Amino acid sequence: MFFRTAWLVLRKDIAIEAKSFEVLTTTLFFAVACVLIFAFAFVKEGRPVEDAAAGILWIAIAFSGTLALGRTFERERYGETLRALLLAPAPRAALYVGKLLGMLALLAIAEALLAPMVALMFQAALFSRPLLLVGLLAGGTLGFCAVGTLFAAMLVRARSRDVLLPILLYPIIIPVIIAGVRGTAALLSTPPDDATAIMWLGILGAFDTVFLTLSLWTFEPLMTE
Amino acid sequence: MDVTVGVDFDSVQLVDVSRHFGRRRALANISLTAGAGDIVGLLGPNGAGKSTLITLLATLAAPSKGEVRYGGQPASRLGPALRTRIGLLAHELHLYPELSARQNLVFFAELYGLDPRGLVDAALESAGLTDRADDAVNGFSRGMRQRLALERALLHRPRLVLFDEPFTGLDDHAVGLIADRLRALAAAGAIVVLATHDLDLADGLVTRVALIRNGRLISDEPAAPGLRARYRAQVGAH
Amino acid sequence: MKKAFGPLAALVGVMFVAAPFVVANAPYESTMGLVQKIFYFHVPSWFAMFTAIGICGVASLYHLFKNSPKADRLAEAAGELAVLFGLMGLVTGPLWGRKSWGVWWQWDAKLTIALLLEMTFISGILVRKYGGPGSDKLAAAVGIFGLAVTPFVYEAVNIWRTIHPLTSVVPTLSAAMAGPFWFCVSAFMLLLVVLLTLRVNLGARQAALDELYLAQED
Amino acid sequence: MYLRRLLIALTSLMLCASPAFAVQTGVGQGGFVPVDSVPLADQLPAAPLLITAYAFVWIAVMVYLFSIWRRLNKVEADMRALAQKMPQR
Repeated sequence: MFFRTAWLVLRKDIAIEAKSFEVLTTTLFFAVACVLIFAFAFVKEGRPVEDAAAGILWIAIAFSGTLALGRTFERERYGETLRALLLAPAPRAALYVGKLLGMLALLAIAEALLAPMVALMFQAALFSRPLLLVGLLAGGTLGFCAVGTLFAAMLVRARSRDVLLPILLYPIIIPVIIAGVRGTAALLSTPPDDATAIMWLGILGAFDTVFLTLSLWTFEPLMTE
Repeated sequence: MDVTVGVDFDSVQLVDVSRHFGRRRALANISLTAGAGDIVGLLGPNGAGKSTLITLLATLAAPSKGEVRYGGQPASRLGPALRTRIGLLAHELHLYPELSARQNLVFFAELYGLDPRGLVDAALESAGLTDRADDAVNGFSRGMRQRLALERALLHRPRLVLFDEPFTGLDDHAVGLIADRLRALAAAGAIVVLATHDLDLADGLVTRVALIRNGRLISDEPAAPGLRARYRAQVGAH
Repeated sequence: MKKAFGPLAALVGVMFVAAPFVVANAPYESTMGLVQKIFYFHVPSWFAMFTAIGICGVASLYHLFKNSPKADRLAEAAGELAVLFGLMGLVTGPLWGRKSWGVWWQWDAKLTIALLLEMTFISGILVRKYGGPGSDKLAAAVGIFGLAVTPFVYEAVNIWRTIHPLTSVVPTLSAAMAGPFWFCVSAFMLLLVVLLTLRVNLGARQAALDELYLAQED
Repeated sequence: MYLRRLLIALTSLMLCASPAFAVQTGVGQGGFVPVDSVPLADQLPAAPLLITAYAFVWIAVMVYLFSIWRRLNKVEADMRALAQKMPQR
C-alpha cells in the first residue's frame, strides 16, 4: 500500500508534467540562466576562477530546485488537491515519498543538462571520475529534496509561502550544499582527490539518512492542521 | 484492500469541540451527533465556522479542544483506514485541471485501492461526461467540473459524506441532480453533512438543521416547514 | 518554581558581576595572552546555545506529536534564546579572532556552520511571525531539523581542517583555567534558565491574553 | 508586578559590575603580559577587544530583558483594557 501510493502520486505528477512540461522547461531555463549569471561573476579575463565550477553547479541546482519545489506544490494548492491526497487512506508519509521521487526525477534531468554545460563552459574536468560525480550529485540532491519537499508541503497552507520556503530551507540545507561543493571541487583538482570526495560522499550519506528519517517521521503530524 | 476491513461506523459525534486560530475563534463548544440516513444541514452566514467544522469531520484538522468520534471511537484510534469511509466535496474541487476527467477518476480510484475498471466508466456516466471523458478538466464548465468532483468524492462509497457549499455557481438543473444524489445516498445509509448558506436549497432537502453563528451552535433540530422564518429569527439579526 | 526564581535571578546577577574578577585571576594563555580570556565568555555562550537548541528541538517534537501549547511556548522561548546566545558567540568570536588570527572573520567550518545554525533559529522566529495561523507547527519543524544538524556542526570542526581550536580543548584545560571556565559556564547556564523562565512566562501571559480575547468574543 | 521588580533588580545588579571592567583594563595594561609573548605581527591592544566582548554579552542580555519587559507590559496593558471592556458587554 505504501509504495503503491507513492508510485501513484509519482505517476500522476509525471502525467501532469507530460501535458505541458511547464515545470521542467522553466526549471531548466532558470538553471541555465543561473549558470550564466555566475559565469559573469567568476570569469576573469576569459579564464574561470579556480574551483568556481563546483560552486556554480551546486548553486544552480539549489536555486532551480527551490523554484521547482514552489511550482510543484503550487499545483497541489490549486484546487486544494493536496487535501484530497491527504484524505486518501494510505499512510500520509507515502504521499511525501511520491512527491519526493517526482522532485528527484526533475532535478536529475536538470543536472544531466547542468553538469556537462558547466564542465564545458568552465573547462572543468567534472567527468574525470563519473561515478563519484554521480554519487555526489545523487547524495546532495536527495538531501536537498528530502527537506525541501517536506517544507514546501507544510508551507502550502502558510501565509507568504513563497518567501518562507527559501528562508526556512537554505540555512538547514547549506551544509549539504557545502558537502556537495567541497566533494565536487576535490574531483576537479589534478589529479582528482578521490579520498576527499569519498569522505564528503560519506557526509552526504549521513545527512540524507538523518533528513529522510526525520521527514518521514514528522510528515504526518506536520500536515494535520 | 486489507486496510478497510473492520472500519465502519453508523454515527458521527462531535463532543464539545472547539477550534481556534490564535485569537480568532472558529468553533466553540460544539456538540452534535449525526446518524446513518441523516442529511444534516449546517446553516449559517459566511465565516460562521461551517468549513472548519467540515475540515474537522474530514480528519484534515484536529480540534483544539474536544473530540470527534466515529461510531464512538476517536479518529486517532482508527488510523488511516478511517479515511476510506469519508468523502469530501469542498468548494475547491480537488481535481487536477491538467488531467482528463478519466485520468482524475482513475488516479483517485487507485489511490483508494479500488479497481478503476467499470467503476470509472460508471462514474463518468453518472456525471454525464462519457463523451468528454478524455478531455482535460480545465476545458470544462463549472457545472461539469462540479459533477465530476461529486463523482470523485463518492467513488469509494463513503459512509460519511461531507459537502461544503456544493451548489455555488450551479444552475437549477445541476442543483436538482445533486440534491437527488444526496437523498439517494442518505437512503442507502450514508451520513450526509451539508454546509451551506443557501436556505432555499437546504429547505426540503435536509432532515436535520444545525444553525451556526460565530462558531457557536445556536440550534439543532429536525427539519420542519418554515425554515426560513426561524433562520431569520435566530441568525437574521446578524 | 516561582519561589526559587527570585534567588536564582539574584544568584545569576551576582555571578555575572563576579565573573570578570574571577576571569581576571585566571592565568594568561601562553601564546594568545590577554585576548584568550574572551574564551571564558565565548565558549560558555556556545554551551548555552547548544542547550537552548536541545530544549527547543525536544519541546518541538513533543508539541508536534502531542499538540501541547505548553511545549510550544517552551520551544518558542528556547528558540529565541538560541538566537541570543548564538549572537553572543558570533560577536565574541571575531573579537578574539581579530587579535589571534589577525582578521575579523574567517571562513572556517565551525564559524560558517555556527552562523548557519544562528540563521536556522532566526528563520524559526520569522516563520512564527509571518507564517499566519498554524505556524507553530512550521516552527516546530525548524526546531527539530535545527537540532538534527547540530551534531554535524559540532563534529564539522574535526572533519574539516581548520584554524579554529578543536572542541577537545575544554577537557585539557589546566586546573587554574578550568576553575574560572566552569564558573562562567555555570553562570551562562543559570542565565539561560532565568531567561527561559521569563520568556516562557511571557508566552503564558500572551496565551492568557488570547484566551481572554476568545472569552470576550462569546 | 513581582516579575517586573525582579527584572529591574537584575538589570541594576548587572550595571553594578561595570567598574569591574575598569579594573580589568588596569590589569590588562598594567604589564601583566610579558612583552616577548606578543608576536610582532599583531600589535593590536587586546584589552579593548576583551572589554568589547564582555560588554557585548551584557548589552545583549540587557536588550533581551528589555524586550521581554516591553512585550510583557504590552500584554498586561491589553489585558487591562480588555478586562475593562468586559463588564460592559
